[in-house]
Amino acid sequence: MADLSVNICGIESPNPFWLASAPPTNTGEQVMRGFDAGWGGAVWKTLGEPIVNVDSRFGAVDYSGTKVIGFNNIELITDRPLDANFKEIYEVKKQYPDNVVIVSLMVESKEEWREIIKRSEDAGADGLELNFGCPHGMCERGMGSAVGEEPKVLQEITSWAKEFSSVPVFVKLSPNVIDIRDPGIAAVKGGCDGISLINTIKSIIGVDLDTLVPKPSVGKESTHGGYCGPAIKPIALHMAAVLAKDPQINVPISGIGGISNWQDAAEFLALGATTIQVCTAVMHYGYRIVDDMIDGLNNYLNEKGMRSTSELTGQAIPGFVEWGELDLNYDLIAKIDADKCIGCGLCYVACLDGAHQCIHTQKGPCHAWHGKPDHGFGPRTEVKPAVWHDGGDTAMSHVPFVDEEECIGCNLCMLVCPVPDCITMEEVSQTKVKESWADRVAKSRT
Amino acid sequence: MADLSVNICGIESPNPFWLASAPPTNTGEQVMRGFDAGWGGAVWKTLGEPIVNVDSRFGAVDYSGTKVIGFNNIELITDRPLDANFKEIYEVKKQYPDNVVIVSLMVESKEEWREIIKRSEDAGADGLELNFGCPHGMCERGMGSAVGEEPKVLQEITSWAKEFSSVPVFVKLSPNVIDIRDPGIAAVKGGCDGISLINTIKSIIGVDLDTLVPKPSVGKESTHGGYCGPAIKPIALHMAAVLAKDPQINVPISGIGGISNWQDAAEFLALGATTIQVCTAVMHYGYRIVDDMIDGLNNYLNEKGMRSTSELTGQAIPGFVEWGELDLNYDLIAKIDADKCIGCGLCYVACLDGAHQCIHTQKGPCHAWHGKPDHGFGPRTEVKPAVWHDGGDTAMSHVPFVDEEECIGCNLCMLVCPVPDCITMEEVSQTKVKESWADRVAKSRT
Amino acid sequence: MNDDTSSKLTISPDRLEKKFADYKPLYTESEALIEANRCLNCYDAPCISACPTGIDIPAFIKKIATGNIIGSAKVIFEANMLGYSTGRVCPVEDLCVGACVYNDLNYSPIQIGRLQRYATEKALEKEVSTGKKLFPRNSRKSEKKVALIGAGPASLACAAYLALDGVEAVIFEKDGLPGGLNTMAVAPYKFQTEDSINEANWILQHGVELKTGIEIGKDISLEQLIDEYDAVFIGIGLGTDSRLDLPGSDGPGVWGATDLIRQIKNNPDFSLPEDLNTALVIGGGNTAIDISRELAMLGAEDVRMLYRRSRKEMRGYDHEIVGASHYGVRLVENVTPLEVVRHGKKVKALKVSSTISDDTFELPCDWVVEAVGQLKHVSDVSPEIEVDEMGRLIVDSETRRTAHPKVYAGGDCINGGKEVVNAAQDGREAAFDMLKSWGISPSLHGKKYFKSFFTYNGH
Amino acid sequence: MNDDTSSKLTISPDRLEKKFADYKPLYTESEALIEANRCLNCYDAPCISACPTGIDIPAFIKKIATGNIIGSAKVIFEANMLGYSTGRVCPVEDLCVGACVYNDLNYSPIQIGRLQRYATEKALEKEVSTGKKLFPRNSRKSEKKVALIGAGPASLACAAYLALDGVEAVIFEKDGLPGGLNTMAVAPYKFQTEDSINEANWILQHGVELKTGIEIGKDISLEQLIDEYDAVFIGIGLGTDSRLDLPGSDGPGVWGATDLIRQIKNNPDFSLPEDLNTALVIGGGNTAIDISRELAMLGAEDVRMLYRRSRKEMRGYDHEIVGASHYGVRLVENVTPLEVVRHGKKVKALKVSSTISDDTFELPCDWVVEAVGQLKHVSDVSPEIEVDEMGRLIVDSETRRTAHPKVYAGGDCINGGKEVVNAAQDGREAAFDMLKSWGISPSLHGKKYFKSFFTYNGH
Repeated sequence: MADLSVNICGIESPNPFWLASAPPTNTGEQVMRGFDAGWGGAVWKTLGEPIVNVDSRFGAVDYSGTKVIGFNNIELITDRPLDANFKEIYEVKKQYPDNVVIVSLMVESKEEWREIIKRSEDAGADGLELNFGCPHGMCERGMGSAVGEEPKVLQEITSWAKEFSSVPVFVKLSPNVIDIRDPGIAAVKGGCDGISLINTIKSIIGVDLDTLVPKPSVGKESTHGGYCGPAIKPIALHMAAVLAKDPQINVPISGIGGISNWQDAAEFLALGATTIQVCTAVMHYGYRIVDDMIDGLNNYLNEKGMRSTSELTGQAIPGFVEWGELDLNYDLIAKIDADKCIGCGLCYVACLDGAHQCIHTQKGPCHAWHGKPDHGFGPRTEVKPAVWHDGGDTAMSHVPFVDEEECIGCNLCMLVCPVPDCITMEEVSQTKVKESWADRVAKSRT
Repeated sequence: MADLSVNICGIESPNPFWLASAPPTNTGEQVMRGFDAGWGGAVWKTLGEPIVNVDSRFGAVDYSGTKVIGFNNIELITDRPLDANFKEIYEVKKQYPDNVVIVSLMVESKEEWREIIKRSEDAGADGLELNFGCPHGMCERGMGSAVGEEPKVLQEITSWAKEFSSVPVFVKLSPNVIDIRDPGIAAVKGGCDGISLINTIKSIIGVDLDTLVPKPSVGKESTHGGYCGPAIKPIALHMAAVLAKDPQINVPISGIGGISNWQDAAEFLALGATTIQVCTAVMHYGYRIVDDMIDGLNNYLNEKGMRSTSELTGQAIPGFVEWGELDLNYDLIAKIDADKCIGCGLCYVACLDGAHQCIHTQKGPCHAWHGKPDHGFGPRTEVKPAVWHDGGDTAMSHVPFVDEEECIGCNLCMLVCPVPDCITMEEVSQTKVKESWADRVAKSRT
Repeated sequence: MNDDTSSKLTISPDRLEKKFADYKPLYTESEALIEANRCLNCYDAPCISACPTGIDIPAFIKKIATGNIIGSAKVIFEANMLGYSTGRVCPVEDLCVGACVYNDLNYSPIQIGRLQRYATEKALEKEVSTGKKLFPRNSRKSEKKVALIGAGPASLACAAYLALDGVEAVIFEKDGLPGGLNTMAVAPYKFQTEDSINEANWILQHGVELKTGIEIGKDISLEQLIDEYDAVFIGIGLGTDSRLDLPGSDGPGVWGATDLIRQIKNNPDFSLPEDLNTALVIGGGNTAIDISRELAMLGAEDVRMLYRRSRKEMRGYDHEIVGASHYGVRLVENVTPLEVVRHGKKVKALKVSSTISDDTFELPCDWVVEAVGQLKHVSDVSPEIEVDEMGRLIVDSETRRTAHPKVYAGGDCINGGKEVVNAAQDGREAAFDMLKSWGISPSLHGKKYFKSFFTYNGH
Repeated sequence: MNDDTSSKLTISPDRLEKKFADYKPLYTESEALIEANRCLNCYDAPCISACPTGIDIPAFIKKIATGNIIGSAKVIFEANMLGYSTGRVCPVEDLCVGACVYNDLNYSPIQIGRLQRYATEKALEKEVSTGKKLFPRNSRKSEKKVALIGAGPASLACAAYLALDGVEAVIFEKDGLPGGLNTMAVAPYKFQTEDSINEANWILQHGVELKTGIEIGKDISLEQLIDEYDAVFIGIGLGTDSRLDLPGSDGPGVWGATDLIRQIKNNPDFSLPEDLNTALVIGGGNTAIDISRELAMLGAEDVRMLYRRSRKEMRGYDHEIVGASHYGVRLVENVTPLEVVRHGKKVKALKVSSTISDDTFELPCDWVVEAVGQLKHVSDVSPEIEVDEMGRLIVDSETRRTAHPKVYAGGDCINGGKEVVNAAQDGREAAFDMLKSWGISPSLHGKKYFKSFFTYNGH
């Protein structure tokens, strides 16, 4: 049994799984049920001067029959009275002293920051999270991402918060920037104890093609919202990794963005996160998903022989390098497992139209059927319906072949194959020593 | 039969569907097969000083069993000789005079731009696309997104291109910016004829949890890549709409980002695009997907009574407003169609944990079973396994109820329901006149 | 040519087959979307090869998924003008669905037939509600005219493709209703007579003329048609039931299977006798299974199929045998019928002998149904048209042209009795060969051909 | 207590049942992932309510989808220690799979049984390969000890939960092998004897002692066990086959069904006679269907089930009847057996009479198998333990405790013959009631309870 507990900025959490500041942390009743389900911590729905929200306020992208691959919202901060929120925070901490409650905050003036930080601490908050990310509505009023996009303002407000706060201060960053290091370094310079990222990305989730109004529609109008969910995980992973790799960012990271299960969480940890935060997956399936997160991460750590969550944090950072440092001589080819192949032909057409024309339906090297091996130079030949190698028309006879001489190892075929592990990329035994673009440039300079 | 042909910057295209600059436009043989399949135009894989690419180079996000909801690549520009590319461009235009060929370009010095533009025009290009977006590898060398992120540099290079070019010049923008209007306006100031967007988003597609190397792995290392595919459509839609709405952007837009079918394309057109470009969906399924794009758009335009593609362009822009202009008094409630409901309970748990606790398994208003109607304030009650209204345990008896008094119309339940059209949002007849936040602020100031 | 769509053919709504519920009802939109999204969109998909008409199945399914129902239906009809009925009556388990790659993952294959029905039925509904034709009649008119004999699936398909390209197509049908076996024989829980007539009406309205009550060789000769028309298509199907001529079989209570099915489907005055308890069906093919199941579903207490060998040798589809067994149909193997035993006029028993022993015994019954094949139409056809030893008209396997250059044939009369979908394909191939021979490029070719192919070698 | 896992029970590999192929083989990883990802992850899912042991099915499926096989198997075993065998032998069509919400979309339901097999089989493989126990034995030891009578599913489940919480559990089995009907009676194309013994071995290694060859009431009395142990669990199942005692039934060629099945499954020396042509099986329940299908699959040419009423009244599951019919098993309805007719020693025919007419006739056959139920064990049980009019031990429906406070019972002996999964649930409930009565909180409770509930009203 691995030790899942983590310490982030001095805050002890029973596990790295926190509820992100969002509708699932809107009320004390919800947060308590979240803790009952197993969540280690919760970042309270952002407090500030309460506002009014609109209907509808959520949108989703479905793809190919799968619901909610991405999600967006035009909801703003809490629309409930501050008094009620603080009373509930107090009750939650009283009942769940071992779970972490971080209060997310967003106000304008220095005086307002002083006041709301004091009230948060009085309510028992374990830490604060400054919401400099929300990219809709509040930024029109000079808050949220309007701050996150201005490193100097971000740094100043962070230093205010540190001045007023006796508990750790996290800064939650907006991803709507050129280089996440700019606000990240500003937050560190402002004295923050930790960084949470990413907040949502500016988006229009879609257009109602009947009414021609963007979604989510508020009558005949809509506005841009913040995009999140499984779709954005790669964007968030990149930003977390960039900060984790940067020596100037010497504070821990709470990773947020498209985390649905323990595997996603493990990826964030491996790329430098100490805790992770979840919202969309909880809105889709409920608090109960944390059960497999805890259990799955524990079993994974056991299998890898790691004794604690912290041993995983940052493990993948050494492998994250600049393009110029990659080995230009590293070579892979695709292998198709004929026993697993169901003959759908997707690898064939993907390689033919979208890659390098190296997968064929007849055995033998490319030039035996395609004229010449030099793709794109040789004569154009008619592409007839595939002639599968044994002439059969049952699914099992549709096993395509890789022209191993021509395959450039791009791995597109593997990615489109619907059968897990049917196509794998195998390393070609390397005859040349590693040489990167940086090496070549250095050589040509000497 | 609607007229699908479009004119963009004086270039006639038989339809608005273009292949984006990417692996599917790597060679003449591919582009010609693409035109055979029905694509109206193609933006050639970016030309510049040819480079060397690495293996592997592509990554994908699968979600819940659905392949390739998002895609990334660490491939750079063409790795084939310029001579070969130009010869093929010439052949393609000779054979397909009615299809559009745009050549994507990326070089460094003014002299290089002059030279490559001349060669592109000599080869018969209908237009040029300046690649100021590629967010990996080339930017380390001062090109691609390194230009796209610096409006001044972007403007200057655009003006060079306009100086050398006699055919229309498109600028392809990077989405890795704070406000897409900054590079957009710079491109217009530089004199561009059109804007293509978006290029890919910086990303790490995932981490191999066995080796703890980020993906796509090049041996034991990887780097960030450019993210694209269905997942990023909302980000791209937003940026296209922001430019289309801005009066300073007086040039047409070629929309790019996660377009898989005619519906996606129609959304881009409605938000201001004149043509659209596709890559990921072609890499997944092949050129053939354009068949349903053409056919589906035509049938849609016919049904809407629109005679041409251009009638759709920009139709959804009037409905795209600032949050502060939305009607705070607009009111919706959720309706569950009991005949369609299969009793999965996802709406129930989504509302309970992720929204406002307004969907119940027993009839009657919320306070009849939940203590008090004021969510989050009242006593916390035990959440037992749901007691479905008739006590049955067959799927059909699991039809939940909406507490219509309490429902705030957020529409989360509709989004998570796996049955199309089972949950719908209905407008509550509005008793109050429209009032936006901006209206309220204006009132309080008077 | 009859263009008046108001003169649609109809049939009395009060027939025995109306008692049958649709065993695979029209998908709801939810069901269709979920199923369509499941399709992997295979390239050069095995389901296409398994379809006799080669419908681009992934393409039409993809169009359902994007809500492009009109486009979806057009993909189907371009390859198969009888796409609506074949979506319902095809033995998909043995064709497209059986070839679905998901079978190799031990995963339920895509329900292609049901999706095909959804697309075509919804598109035809839309055609009616919007008044916009899926296939507006081609404005070009050719001078050519074609006579088609028999109004079954083969002729209907052939006539449709001809009419859409401006050829005058006239169908001669000896009975009163078009549709052939779709109208007269398909199991009513799959497809009912109205559906078939509606489909025929839809085809006719594209500019096909139907002349009913005219029998070739009687009212008009084949030679006359050959003289008067530019081509003749023979789609006469098979003849009436073959009969065993058992002693005692003359009289009430002994039926030919297709005749009995037709009574159930088309005759408003027909009903089962109230005291029908036991029906014995002689035969081991799909028609025997069909009538057995229909009788069982209509309430006959005890229905048994009698087959001269064992179940393994039966020609009927396995899934149909299992389907019938669900309704209590039982099988008596290894028997051969000898004599119908009557008590007065009434059938009392069927005397049978075992084919594997010397036993002879009587099986008490009320009805005997003979499902032992249909007669070939050999005698109806001109001596100029060759037939093989099985009585099938001989045609070129690509073009469906007979030895007579102006005469084509298709459907059951050339293949001895296959599926509706095979007949539809025959009709289409014949139509395309006629059009091509007259220099007309078929406008609905059903396949995407590449625009051009060329070679350049860099010089 | 026997902790030595090297002393595992085994069985000769050379038995007739080995001829049967696995009709639902272990999923490949691909198949499991695809199927698991299809699950909607319903909240308070109907499949859970439909499972007698209430396994949190969406939870274990979700864990397969994330590659957390160990976690998945634990969810299953926490609710049902016989999760491996029940995943294979449960009539899932009538339980979890039948309740899947996808059925309401006319869509194929999640193959829960196959996923359950995948998770448990893969996790147990992993346990062996890594040496890491799924359920390490609880370090706390209680002073309590429990005797369990009969080594079938009920006792195995009960003993497992007791042992994991430190209670000494000793199973007394009169035969040589544990597993009960899983070992002796389950259809071999579903589950074979090794599988059952492997499962029993796995349970035993958690610290359960098995004493074989000891019969209660003969070698040791119930009273003695009650005296020596803190509790006694009776899981004796049903007795031997009920027999009809027809004239002529004494002698070779006439079998009790469960006896015959056991020969096929467990007896290395048993084989079918080469000249076995016709076997008649008397009965209409699942055992009759099972043995009929097994005989047909083993090559008997002609297998017929004889049932005294019509198919509609048969107790056997419909999907099993259809399954058997695939192998050629036929049904003779409305007959009742009168006499076994022999020619010398050899069975020649079974004389039967119609239950709906006055007919009496002989059905030629080589074997007669009687599948008309099993005897109850009433006589074996102490007079202190009450039985109902059907011969079933009477227990409290929640706790499975008999009127005697120290005696519990579960499985077929309390329900007259249900599924393995029902027996497993009985064993678990009895174990938990024992543990709770001794102040031990069961460590594997199989359900997530909320940590605490409280009320505050803002004051």
